[in-house]
Amino acid sequence: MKNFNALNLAREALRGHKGWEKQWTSPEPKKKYDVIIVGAGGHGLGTAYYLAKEHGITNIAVLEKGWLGGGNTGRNTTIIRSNYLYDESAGLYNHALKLWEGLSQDLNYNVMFSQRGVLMLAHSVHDVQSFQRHIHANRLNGVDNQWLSAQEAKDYCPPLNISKDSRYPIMGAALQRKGGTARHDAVAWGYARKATAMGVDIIQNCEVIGINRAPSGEVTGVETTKGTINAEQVGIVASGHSSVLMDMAGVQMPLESYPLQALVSEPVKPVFPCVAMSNAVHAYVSQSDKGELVIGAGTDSYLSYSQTGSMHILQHALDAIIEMYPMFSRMKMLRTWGGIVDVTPDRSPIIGKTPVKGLYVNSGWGTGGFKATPGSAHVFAHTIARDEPHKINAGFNLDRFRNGRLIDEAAAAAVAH
Amino acid sequence: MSTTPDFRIKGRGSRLGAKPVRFTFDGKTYEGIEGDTLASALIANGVHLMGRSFKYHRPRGVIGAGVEEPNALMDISRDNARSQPNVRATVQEIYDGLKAKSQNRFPSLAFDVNAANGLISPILTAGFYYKTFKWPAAAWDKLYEPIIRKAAGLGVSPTEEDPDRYSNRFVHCDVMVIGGGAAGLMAAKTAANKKKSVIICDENPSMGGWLLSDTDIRIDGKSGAEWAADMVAELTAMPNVRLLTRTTGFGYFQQNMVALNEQVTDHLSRPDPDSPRERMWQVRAGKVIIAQGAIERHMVFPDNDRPGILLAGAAQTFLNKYSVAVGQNVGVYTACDTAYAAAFDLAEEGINIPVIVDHRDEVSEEIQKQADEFGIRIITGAHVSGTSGKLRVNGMSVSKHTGNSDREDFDIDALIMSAGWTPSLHLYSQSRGKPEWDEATQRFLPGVSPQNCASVGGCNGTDDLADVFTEAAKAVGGKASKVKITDDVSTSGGFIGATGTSADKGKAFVDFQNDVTAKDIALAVREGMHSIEHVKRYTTNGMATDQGKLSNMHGLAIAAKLLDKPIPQVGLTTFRAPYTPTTFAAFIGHNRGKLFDVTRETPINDWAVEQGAEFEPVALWQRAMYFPKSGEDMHAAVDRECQTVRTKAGIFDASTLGKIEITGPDAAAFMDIMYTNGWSKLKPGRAKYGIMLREDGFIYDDGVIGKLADDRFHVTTTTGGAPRVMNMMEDFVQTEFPEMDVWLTSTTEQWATIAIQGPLARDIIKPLVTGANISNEKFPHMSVVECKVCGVPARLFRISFTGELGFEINVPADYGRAVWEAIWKQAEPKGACAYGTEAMHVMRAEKGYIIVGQDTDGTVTPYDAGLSWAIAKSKPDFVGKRGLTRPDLVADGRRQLIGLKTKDPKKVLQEGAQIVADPDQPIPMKMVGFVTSSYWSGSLDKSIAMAVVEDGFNLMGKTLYVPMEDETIEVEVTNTSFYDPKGERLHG
Amino acid sequence: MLLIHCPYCKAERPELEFSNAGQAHVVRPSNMEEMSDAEFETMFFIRDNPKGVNLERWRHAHGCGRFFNVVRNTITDKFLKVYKAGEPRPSDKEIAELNK
Amino acid sequence: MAKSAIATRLPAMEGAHFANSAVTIQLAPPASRISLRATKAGSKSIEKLLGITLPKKPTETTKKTSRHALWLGPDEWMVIDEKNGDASMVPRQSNKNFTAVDVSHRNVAYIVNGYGAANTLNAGCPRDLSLRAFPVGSCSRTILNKAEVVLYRTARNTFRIECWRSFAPYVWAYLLEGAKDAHI
Ligand SMILES: Cc1cc2nc3c(=O)[nH]c(=O)nc-3n(C[C@H](O)[C@H](O)[C@H](O)COP(=O)(O)OP(=O)(O)OC[C@H]3O[C@@H](n4cnc5c(N)ncnc54)[C@H](O)[C@@H]3O)c2cc1C
Ligand SMILES: NC(=O)c1ccc[n+]([C@@H]2O[C@H](COP(=O)([O-])OP(=O)(O)OC[C@H]3O[C@@H](n4cnc5c(N)ncnc54)[C@H](O)[C@@H]3O)[C@@H](O)[C@H]2O)c1
Ligand SMILES: Cc1cc2nc3c(=O)[nH]c(=O)nc-3n(C[C@H](O)[C@H](O)[C@H](O)COP(=O)(O)O)c2cc1C
Ligand SMILES: [Zn+2]
Repeated sequence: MKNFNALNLAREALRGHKGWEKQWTSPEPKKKYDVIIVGAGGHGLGTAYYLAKEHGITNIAVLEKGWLGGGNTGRNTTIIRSNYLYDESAGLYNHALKLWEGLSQDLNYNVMFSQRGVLMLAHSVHDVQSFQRHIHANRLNGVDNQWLSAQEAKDYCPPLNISKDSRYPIMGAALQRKGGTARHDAVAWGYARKATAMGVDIIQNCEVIGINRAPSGEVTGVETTKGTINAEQVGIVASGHSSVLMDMAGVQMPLESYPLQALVSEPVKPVFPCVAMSNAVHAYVSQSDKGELVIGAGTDSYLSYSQTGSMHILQHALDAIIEMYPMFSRMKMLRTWGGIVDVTPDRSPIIGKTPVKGLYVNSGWGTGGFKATPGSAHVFAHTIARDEPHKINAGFNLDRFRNGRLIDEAAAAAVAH
Repeated sequence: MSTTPDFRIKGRGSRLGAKPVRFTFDGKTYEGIEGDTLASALIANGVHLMGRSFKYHRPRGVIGAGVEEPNALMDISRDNARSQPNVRATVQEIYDGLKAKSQNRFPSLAFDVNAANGLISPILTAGFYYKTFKWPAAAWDKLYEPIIRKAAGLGVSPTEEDPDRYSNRFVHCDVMVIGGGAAGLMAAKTAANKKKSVIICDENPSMGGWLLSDTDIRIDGKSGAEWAADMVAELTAMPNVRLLTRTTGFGYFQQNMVALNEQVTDHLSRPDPDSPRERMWQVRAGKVIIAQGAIERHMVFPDNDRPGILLAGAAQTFLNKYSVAVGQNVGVYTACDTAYAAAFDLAEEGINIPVIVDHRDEVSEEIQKQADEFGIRIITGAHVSGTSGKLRVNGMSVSKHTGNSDREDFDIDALIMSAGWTPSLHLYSQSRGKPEWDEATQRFLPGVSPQNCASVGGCNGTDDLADVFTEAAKAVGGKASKVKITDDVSTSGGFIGATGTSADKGKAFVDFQNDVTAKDIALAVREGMHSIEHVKRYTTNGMATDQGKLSNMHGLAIAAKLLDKPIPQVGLTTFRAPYTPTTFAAFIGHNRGKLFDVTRETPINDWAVEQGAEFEPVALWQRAMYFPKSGEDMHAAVDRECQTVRTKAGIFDASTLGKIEITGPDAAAFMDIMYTNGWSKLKPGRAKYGIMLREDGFIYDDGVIGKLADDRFHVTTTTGGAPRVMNMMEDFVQTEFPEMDVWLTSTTEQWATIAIQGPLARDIIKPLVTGANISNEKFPHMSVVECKVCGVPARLFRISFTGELGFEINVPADYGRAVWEAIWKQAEPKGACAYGTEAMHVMRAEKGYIIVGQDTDGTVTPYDAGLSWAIAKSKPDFVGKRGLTRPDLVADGRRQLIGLKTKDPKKVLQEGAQIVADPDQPIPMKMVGFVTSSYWSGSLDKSIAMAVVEDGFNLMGKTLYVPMEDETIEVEVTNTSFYDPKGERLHG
Repeated sequence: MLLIHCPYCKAERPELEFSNAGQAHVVRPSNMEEMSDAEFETMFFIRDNPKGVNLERWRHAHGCGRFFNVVRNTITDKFLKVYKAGEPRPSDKEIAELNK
Repeated sequence: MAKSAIATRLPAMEGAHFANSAVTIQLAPPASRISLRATKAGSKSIEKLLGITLPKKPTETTKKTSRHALWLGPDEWMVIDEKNGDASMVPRQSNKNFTAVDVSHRNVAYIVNGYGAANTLNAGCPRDLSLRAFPVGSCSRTILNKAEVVLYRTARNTFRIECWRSFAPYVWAYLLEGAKDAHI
């Protein structure tokens, strides 16, 4: 495979870029693979990549019902951070963050990981307490996160409105300098290209419609719109559709799928230097390298697989954005879209084995799994290759809903008294 | 004032006698006439250069005459706070004093240093970002990314708060018509005649659509513009019709909800300050008629982006609607009949048409005949293989498809082009309709409508005007009035994809704004991007501010050809809202500043404001946090308030506490289910602390509840918890225990609640209370009585959240302020004070009382919180009972709520600080808990803290550590009762 | 914004008046104590989450205040049926018919 | 026990008044209100106590002199007496069949009047307030943007809008915004 580098780029420029190879191919499925990964999002493609790279398993098919990267990987607001509260979460997301830092080199694909800092705004005494709790826990876990006063936050992010008179005045902020954004499509493409080069078959337009199990229970393969494909190990990495797939294997999941929307503004010259999020009013914004403000909106209140959402959800998101950044009021929305997010009761993912032998699941990332992509893929590959979880994902098992040992990041940020 | 040639065609169109209007563009003053768009006025002044492209910074002129415009984007500012980037010059109407600036160029539009990007353009192909900028790793953030970011974006964001108003309106109608062209007007009129309530909107200043651009057609002998004007007049006169011009239907949501955005003032020189700048209409329609029309495509050929090259239909619109000729020597390149009408119209005005190049092999006799009459040469079976001119096109080369040898060059000052018309499927698709490919006409058309809507006219692929009328009327269940149509122009023909041969030099732009060329699309396909979605994202085709209105079909066709697949198999990318970019402000409407969210205030709030209290937000409420005396900071004020309460008394506004009246014969039984402890045996007149769990066993809410009668409870909840508690209770009443005779009424706002706490509390209120004996014996701790205070009906509780003798008086809210002041009159002379939430927090912490949401966080059971005494295990059922017995909830070593004593009593821990057993371990450290509450206690003259710690109940007296950034604080585990542990004071 | 037919108000009302209340027909048994951990997990955490027809609860929170059940398709978001709380779950046959 | 003065009633938003060419908005005088919950059987006996028949269908209201009964839910009504001041309309009781809770002070009401009244409300209320969909005499609990309200159309161009007391400043400010556009 021709390396992506400046020299080759210059050479190709001289001959009209005629020499670039396909980044991935469009093979017909083989009858049998060692491992099948269902879902060619960042997590699924990454899993195939790490299986090949670190575990020597290359006879892998990644099955995708649409186009690779077209799920939530292709529709997220790309916020990357690791300043989570619980040890399990900090371990997982920080593992991912470390991998992010070397990902462009590792994949020979510029995923444009940009560590411009993630600012989380505090608007009440309760927010302050909660953020301090995070900052202290992060420090002792070796995760960077620091407290900024309102003025320091404003210096870091000049568009912020820190007026004391605003309805939700900013009382300070937590800043993770190592957080930032990445170019979402490139993540999927980079993994796909490298995985292809190592022999992985990425089969697009191939929907899994059934999961086959032997009479003794273990997985034998999958039914797809391109026929039966066999494998003794199947990993489900299908975000919003994970529960639908698990259902095919007879496993009911603690998951609900909601439409989550995002939007971009028209592109403008650089004006917003970091990522800023306000959980209290639900305002999430950054500016892409191309110039659009990328804004995360909320979920609708009902289950849906439609990849669209309601007008009032967009309104709420923009209400909050303008409350925080009044100068953006005249900016224009260019496009809005939706994704289907699979939400667990404790807002933490499920990564691990399932009650069915040979069946593994990586799901429940909800509104925040892009940031975990390399880490999640890495430990999930381990889980499949060894048939046991990596210690980083051990706590993110399905059993926790039975025994009550939740990793409740949402509850930990409990609402004000 | 400019002295450039005047391209105004006097007498063409209906614009004789329009008033002159002066405006500036890049600092230079120009004159246009009323009704001009910025684009038409500039063209009238001979200006075509209006922008620079995104990536290569190529000089660009106007392409279109409407919302499809990708190039002529400008910054329009009334003042600093009212600057608006990326405004389409083709849409912006001019007004006296308008100031327009070109964008994305430095230092000037004519000389842009970034145009040097053009020189390295062979490298800046699709996907170049991904292939490079990775070496060395550190250079990405330090060097490359800043450069890329600097080059990003088109216009400049405003930097000041927007002073304009925006408004919102919900509206319902029987029929919503989007698009006011021939189709839309006919549909609206037919529906209106049938007495339907109708709304019709069009994004333009006047209705009529294409009819305003066509001077040939006659409808009942009237010109298109006259017919449209008459229709508009008739509709305006009908009370059941609302006409909205300058109003874009930008979003089609579920169940026939359509969102419109109306531009109210952007075309006015001096807007009325009371008028909103934009108005959002959220329409719920019985039926939606989509009459969006069609958008013309450009031809994709080498160097098709020089200023002066534009759509033929746009040129025709400029001529017929705005009385402006796009040049004096205008070449034509087309694959569609409509361009001929444009050419002939120009020729009629004496504009030279050196040649019409038709990509097709033949044209109709009719057209040939007309061309001959004008003496215009047509070259068929040919393409434009290149153009010349730096800031304005000045020449074009024409080659026959058969080969390049017979190339001919023409001098021109404008080139108009048409690759045919793309029916606008935007709103149909947004309604979740699936476009269907029509092989015969090579275009996508609306398929089945999933909602109650119909597409009519140009957007439905209906070209013949008579058919349009019939179809439009039928869509609303009517019949079109009979009209006679003559001189309807043929719209046949069209081409999708790149024209010319691979031998042609120059960039053939598919997407102008994003600088996507046919070669970029080819490269993407070559690199394995076989899905049109990948092609889009790899090349950014269709992702610019015009959202591919011109480029999507071409991109698709080029990709399909390379993939050797039929077009419908490759398919379209998804249409998404908004149809055209829409300001954030329009979405927000009134929800700004004070109206961003509700701010709830208690009846006593104003008193606290008058006293100079500092406030804190709690849920939606404003609560007085402390009442500083002059010179006091928060610490001093809180200290004083606490000490005053402990030694004398204090009064506190507790009105924000949620209150629910639970009534009915089964009230107690219901309480037994909802709360962990028992309520049936509680005597009327007594009160009790109650904890409410979620079904999973974790603490959900708490509060003191008074039993007024066997069938009536006065429940209090936390301030923030009131709505969710009410909702959960209702859920249980309605769906789990419908057989219970119990009713819930929210009474939070019926009552103002005033707490009086401290040794003097009884003395203070006694003079004001009638109808109850509040002596210690008759009215012990945890009593409730209905009586009168200050002569008004009251519910009086004897309770304490401070550990002192205390009362809480509930009076009807409108009396709250008066009763408060009456109490204050009693209290102040006795040395009592008003205190706020912060002192309340300190005092309750001194007593070890928890605050749900601070000392508990949704992962804490009542056992963990040391509240096992409040659980009636003997009850057969309560919400959360089963959840509490799950393995992890009964496991050893759970985090439990304990007290902490700092070794240095002066040291106040930070809330949220983490606790470890071994301070010397390396990072990552094993954390055993964290500080939930921590204060300086003036009464105890030392710091106090509460924390949840693993196995905390078994660690009493043990030493733990709180590692801070700069020090490690040693703490001892204690119980949580710091003050008056025996509780003698509250019984006093 | 959806339009939801409230079976108590007997009319369509804008979604903004409602709140979604999750999966319908999750029964809270009267003998909670006897539930196994697995049964508790099923009741409290496991959800159908179907791609297709879903039975779910809504509350007309800012209207008549009533909880009720609906049959809705999660692909089209269309409501197929609404019925009052306490009324029986529609049969599979009826649901299939509604979803045609 | 010492004699205590009778406290005076101070409604929220006292004196609120606004008018333009399309609409007038003003605070309604203090009223007495009860939240009534009753079964079918209970509604009969409560009707006797109140001296007014209760509306039985969604959005319907009944009226007798200064007393209005508003259908809010299948077993829920709000009874408003404009003249009764503070006096309770019914003796407090609750039983198997009904309960009445005094909520006189819980709510604040505005009267919105004029040809632009519905437009004013539709700035934040998503309901169809045309006479066809919401004729004179209709009532409904609904929302005005972020506040829950009860709307009651008392005449062609007149609405009574009730909201909780602490929401009154918000509702007022929102109505004024709507009023600016009410002529359109
Ligand atoms: C609007 C939005 C904003 C977000 N913002 C952020 C953010 O800022 N930061 C962050 O960290 N996270 C964010 N997220 C979440 C994040 O996008 C996801 O958690 C993450 O991308 C999930 O990646 P994935 O690879 O697991 O899933 P996906 O990328 O969704 O991949 C799953 C794939 O499975 C395929 N599939 C499904 N069913 C089948 C089947 N039967 N057969 C074959 N293939 C199937 C799908 O087509 C899909 O391509 C956001 C999500 C959304 C929707
Ligand atoms: N060159 C030509 O001769 C030519 C070109 C186009 C159309 N036509 C003819 O015009 C007739 C079609 O008329 P029609 O009424 O269907 O189309 P139309 O183009 O005349 O009118 C559509 C109108 O809708 C407006 N519009 C589009 N999207 C909108 C939105 N989202 N919100 C608000 N307004 C929006 C457009 O600006 C336009 O004014 C046909 O007879 C067709 O042949 C002729
Ligand atoms: C971070 C990010 C930035 C985006 N920027 C743009 C953009 O500049 N222009 C655009 O048209 N779409 C942009 N999109 C949206 C995509 O066009 C598309 O809507 C999204 O990938 C979802 O796919 P769908 O709309 O085809 O369903 C962006 C999406 C993301 C996730
Ligand atoms: Zn209802």
